[in-house]
Amino acid sequence: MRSVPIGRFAPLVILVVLAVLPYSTLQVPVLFDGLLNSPGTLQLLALCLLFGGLALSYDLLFGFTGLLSFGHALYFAGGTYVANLALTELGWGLGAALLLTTAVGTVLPLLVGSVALRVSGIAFSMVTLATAQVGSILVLQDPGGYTGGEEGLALDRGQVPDAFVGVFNTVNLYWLALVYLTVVYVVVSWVTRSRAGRVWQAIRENERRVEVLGLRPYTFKLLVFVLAGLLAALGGVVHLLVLGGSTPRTTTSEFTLSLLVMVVLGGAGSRWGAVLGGVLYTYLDSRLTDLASSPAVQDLPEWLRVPLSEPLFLLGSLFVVVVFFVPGGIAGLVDRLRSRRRRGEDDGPAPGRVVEQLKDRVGAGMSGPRDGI
Amino acid sequence: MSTIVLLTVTGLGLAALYFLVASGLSLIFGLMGVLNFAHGAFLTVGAYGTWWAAGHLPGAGSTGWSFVLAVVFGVAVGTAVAALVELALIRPLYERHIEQVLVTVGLSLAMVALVRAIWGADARPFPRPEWAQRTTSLLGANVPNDRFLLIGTAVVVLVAVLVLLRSTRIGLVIRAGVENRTMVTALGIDVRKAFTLVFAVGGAFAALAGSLGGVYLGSISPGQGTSLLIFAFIVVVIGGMSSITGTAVAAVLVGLVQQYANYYAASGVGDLSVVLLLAVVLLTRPSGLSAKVA
Amino acid sequence: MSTTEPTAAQRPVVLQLTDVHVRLSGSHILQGVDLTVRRGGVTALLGRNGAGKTTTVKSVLGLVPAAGTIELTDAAGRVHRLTGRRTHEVVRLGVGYAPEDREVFGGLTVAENLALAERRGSAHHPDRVYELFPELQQRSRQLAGTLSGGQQQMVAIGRLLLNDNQVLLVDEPTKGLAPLLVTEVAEVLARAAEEVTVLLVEQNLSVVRRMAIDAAVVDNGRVVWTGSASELLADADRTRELLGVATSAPLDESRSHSSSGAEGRTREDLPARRSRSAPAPEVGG
Amino acid sequence: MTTQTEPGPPRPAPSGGGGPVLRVAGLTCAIGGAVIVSDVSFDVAPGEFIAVIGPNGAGKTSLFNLLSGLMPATGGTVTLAGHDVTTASPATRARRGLGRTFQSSSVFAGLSVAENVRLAAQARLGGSLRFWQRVRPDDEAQQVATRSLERVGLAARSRDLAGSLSHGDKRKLELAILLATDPAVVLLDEPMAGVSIEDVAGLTEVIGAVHREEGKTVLMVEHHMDVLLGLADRVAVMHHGSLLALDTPARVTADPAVQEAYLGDAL
Repeated sequence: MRSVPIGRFAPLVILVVLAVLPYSTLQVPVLFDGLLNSPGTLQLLALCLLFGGLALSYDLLFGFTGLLSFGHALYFAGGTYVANLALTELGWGLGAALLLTTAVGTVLPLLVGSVALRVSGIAFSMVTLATAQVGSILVLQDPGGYTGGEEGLALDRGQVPDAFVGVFNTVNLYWLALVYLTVVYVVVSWVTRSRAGRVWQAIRENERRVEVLGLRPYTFKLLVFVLAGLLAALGGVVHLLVLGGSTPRTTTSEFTLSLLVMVVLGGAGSRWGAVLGGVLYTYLDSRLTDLASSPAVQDLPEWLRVPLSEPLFLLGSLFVVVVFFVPGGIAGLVDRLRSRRRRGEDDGPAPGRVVEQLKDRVGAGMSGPRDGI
Repeated sequence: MSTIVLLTVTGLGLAALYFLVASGLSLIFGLMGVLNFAHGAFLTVGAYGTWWAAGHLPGAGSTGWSFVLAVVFGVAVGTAVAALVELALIRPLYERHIEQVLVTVGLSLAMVALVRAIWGADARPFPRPEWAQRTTSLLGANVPNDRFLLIGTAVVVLVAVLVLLRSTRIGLVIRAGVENRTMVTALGIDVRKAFTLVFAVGGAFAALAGSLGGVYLGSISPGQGTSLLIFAFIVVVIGGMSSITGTAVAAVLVGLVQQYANYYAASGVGDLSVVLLLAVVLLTRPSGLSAKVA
Repeated sequence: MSTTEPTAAQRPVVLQLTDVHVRLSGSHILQGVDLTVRRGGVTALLGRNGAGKTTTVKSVLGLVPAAGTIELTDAAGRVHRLTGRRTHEVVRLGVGYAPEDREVFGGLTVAENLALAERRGSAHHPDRVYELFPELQQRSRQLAGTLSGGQQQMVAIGRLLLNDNQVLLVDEPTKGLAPLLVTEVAEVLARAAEEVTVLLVEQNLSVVRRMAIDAAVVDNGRVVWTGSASELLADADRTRELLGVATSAPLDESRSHSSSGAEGRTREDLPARRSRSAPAPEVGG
Repeated sequence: MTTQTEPGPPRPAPSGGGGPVLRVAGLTCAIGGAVIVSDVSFDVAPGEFIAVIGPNGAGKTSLFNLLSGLMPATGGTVTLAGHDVTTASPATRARRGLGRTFQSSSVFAGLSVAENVRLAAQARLGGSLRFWQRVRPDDEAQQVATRSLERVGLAARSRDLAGSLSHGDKRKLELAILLATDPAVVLLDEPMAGVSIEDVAGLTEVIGAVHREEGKTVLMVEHHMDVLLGLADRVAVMHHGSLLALDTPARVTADPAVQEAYLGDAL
């Protein structure tokens, strides 16, 4: 309880610091190339914040409810492509495009979820993976030339408010990403502490027990699936504006897997852990790419240079190391360091537990408990 | 008629590819409870191993027996990598399934990235033996020979796996382990040896699929394994998760549906209909087509 | 039953549990179990449901994480520490296990179930099992999952007899079996016990009475009573106190001494509307 | 104290007159050729307390699983308060007033004790889908939860994680969860298993009080004969998946067939 005053205000303090950050002209030598408020740095930071929010939306599914979806990319990609098509092809305004994206971002996960959630465990994961693959195929097939195939789809900037166009306005995109992250954080905080949030946690712990209490887990899982999908779709719109286009990379299963990596890295079931995981992953992904092309690496002997030139190799390896040695991710580590044994009611689940909990969902149905639960 | 023959044989060839990948996946899942995301990487390793051997390994090449040698090399590398992964990374996490799955996710990202770092992201032309490039006339259709190569290999592998499972002691251990691992250890059997074996065998099949997939597609790229893996996953789920015969049936079903739909509807519709097939099977028979091993 | 059983103190120890603790998902299930199993005959492990009998057996096999010391003394007098060993290693040292619910492999044939259990250099041939259970020989090619509960139990016990074991851990072998089969299983166990020590978890006290030399009673994760089985079962009060079941004394008499206070009140406070003339019980076939 | 369980005169019929609250007819469950529960039929009057006894593996827990919908019946019907619920989901049966506890305690280990019970209260009171409404420490569900916890004597531990409770306390928590769902028919599966002797009296007290004061219908599987016979109006004896007998405690315990099945033939 003693850490509550700090704990309660920490997000607010961080928000304020992040909000005023673009006014700083600091030079952070190793971490960032240019000044802190240079367009390049701000765009990287905007992406970090955006993926922090996206990772949190995934954690709502995975960490808080125990749903291992492999198709979260579908809703994010759906967001960028639908908004892009509305703006570029239909020539709609941003507001109308946002409305359409919201509608699609609700209906699409509702449709997929209502089918996928009829099965559980690995089968659920596979159905989500397969449906997301449909999205990926659709985008790459480029039906009617609408999606741009492998090239991606550039955004018609004429339909976007001027404030979000041009290098000088990168700061506005940064703030937009910050707003997105804040919205996701507030929504996730709110709903996980809501009446339904209690049920989600209970479903993660023991789904059949929830059923015996007279609640239909299906409805609750569908609710959280749609909510997480919608948050991801909105993130897609922000991604579209920050990048100035849609890229097919966001549709791939690899993209969903990287979301899983982010969440586990930061700590599944922890709000700030997931955000931190998303931020860190995105930052490393970008900086390691820069590092690979830097002279320092280019001069290295080949056996060192080659692996270092692929950020995903380093991130993948880092992830394996984290799974092995830091169960519960960063949040789990901090939790252990604080060694708080009892957790207040407003805290999320212990990050390490989530992964432990999901064991049964992935297991091969071994000789389990025999009396029904 | 000739179109139907060609489509059918091509669909069966694709099914053979899916089966090679999926059989290992389903054995690993059935016995160890691990959904192996690194399986696509094993495939990529096998494909690049074969490709490298054909160009660099003395005695190996792209024709006749020298191509066979190249494939043997690629499969050996794939097997070794799979066995190593099991021993070094999966075994220490014994019975911690979700962490094992996460490790394979990390590996799938890292290994594909490593291949990309070494040989680049672009597709490379794959050595194709001359025989595979020719066609054979079958019921009026000119069927490319590589289809027969794929189907023949898959049938041999299917028979070999069934023989292994049904008439060897290790097969007995695997079948029993799929039912109840704990009880197998309680009979004094170190079930982890079977784990390593199954992982290595699965890796070998995936690598073989990589080599033959290279012949079939004519080129290889680092991401090939991952996209094949997703269809292999679908095959495994439709086939009932841990059944070899179920997997074989599901592979044929998926391969044919995909080919026919792609031809008669439009390119890409085949992939969609496979997903639809998965949804239909899961909704009508939640445990897949078959729930028995072997 | 053998009439010249050596007294407990004379028989050498085969299995020794000292201060064994098991914690599972937050629950402290075994809270310092001390248990000695002596060579020869049957030692019965008794106790109420949920007292920790099955967990005790599983802790020996390493199927649950256990703290404390568990030692096996083989026939040559060598002492093996079992704690910390993996299950298959424990079994190879000569600990046979027939789990509660039998757990035969339903998708394997009877012959395959037995073949699986045969360890390298195993002492006996499946024929020995078939001699004991001729019923199994006829069904050797049948899937074990299609056998009756009693036949499955024969497979579960039969597979223990294929190897030379120091001690057999048998968990509720008569659970859910028809009376005739209970007798049959008990006979087989008795025959096995002539050759190898058996630690038997059993609820059926008549089986215990017929076979067990020693008995230990577990309650709340501790061994609360050890001694001679016949002594325990001869003392109805103690049996009821320790096991929560009435034995030879008629139930409705014995209850009047010890029933909890709730009983008396229950009857007196019964609301008048409550009825005994509920529909007549239909006894299912 | 006197013995109260002699075969007494039949008590008057329930004035409610609404027929049985639970009717089981020909209930059968066979899995892969093995018959687990075989043609079980009985009626339970409102407010009745039925003890279910039988040797291990006789099908008592399976019967409860069939009643609560966790296992599918392969034959027969289950009627709950006049509604056929044979094919209904566990959730539907729970909403129709059927509650149960589990043999192996299955509380939500990662949630606090209070949250466990709150969830149950919330399930009954409705509005669980309100993801926009934050949980308040003073709402009705919370009050019900607090009362239930006080009732079983766990109020002091309400902020602890349920997983950290002792076995006996988990059992009490199960009861509290059950109380909070306020079911008309209560299935208790060995509520005393693994509970220390001191706790048995307390739990018996709570169960007795629930039955008496709230007029709940109770079916309880239990091995503690003392507990059972003190509480039960009728005793059902299961054996090999069948209902061997269902009668007053005194008659059942005097039945030689029951003695043989349950207590062992040699005793």
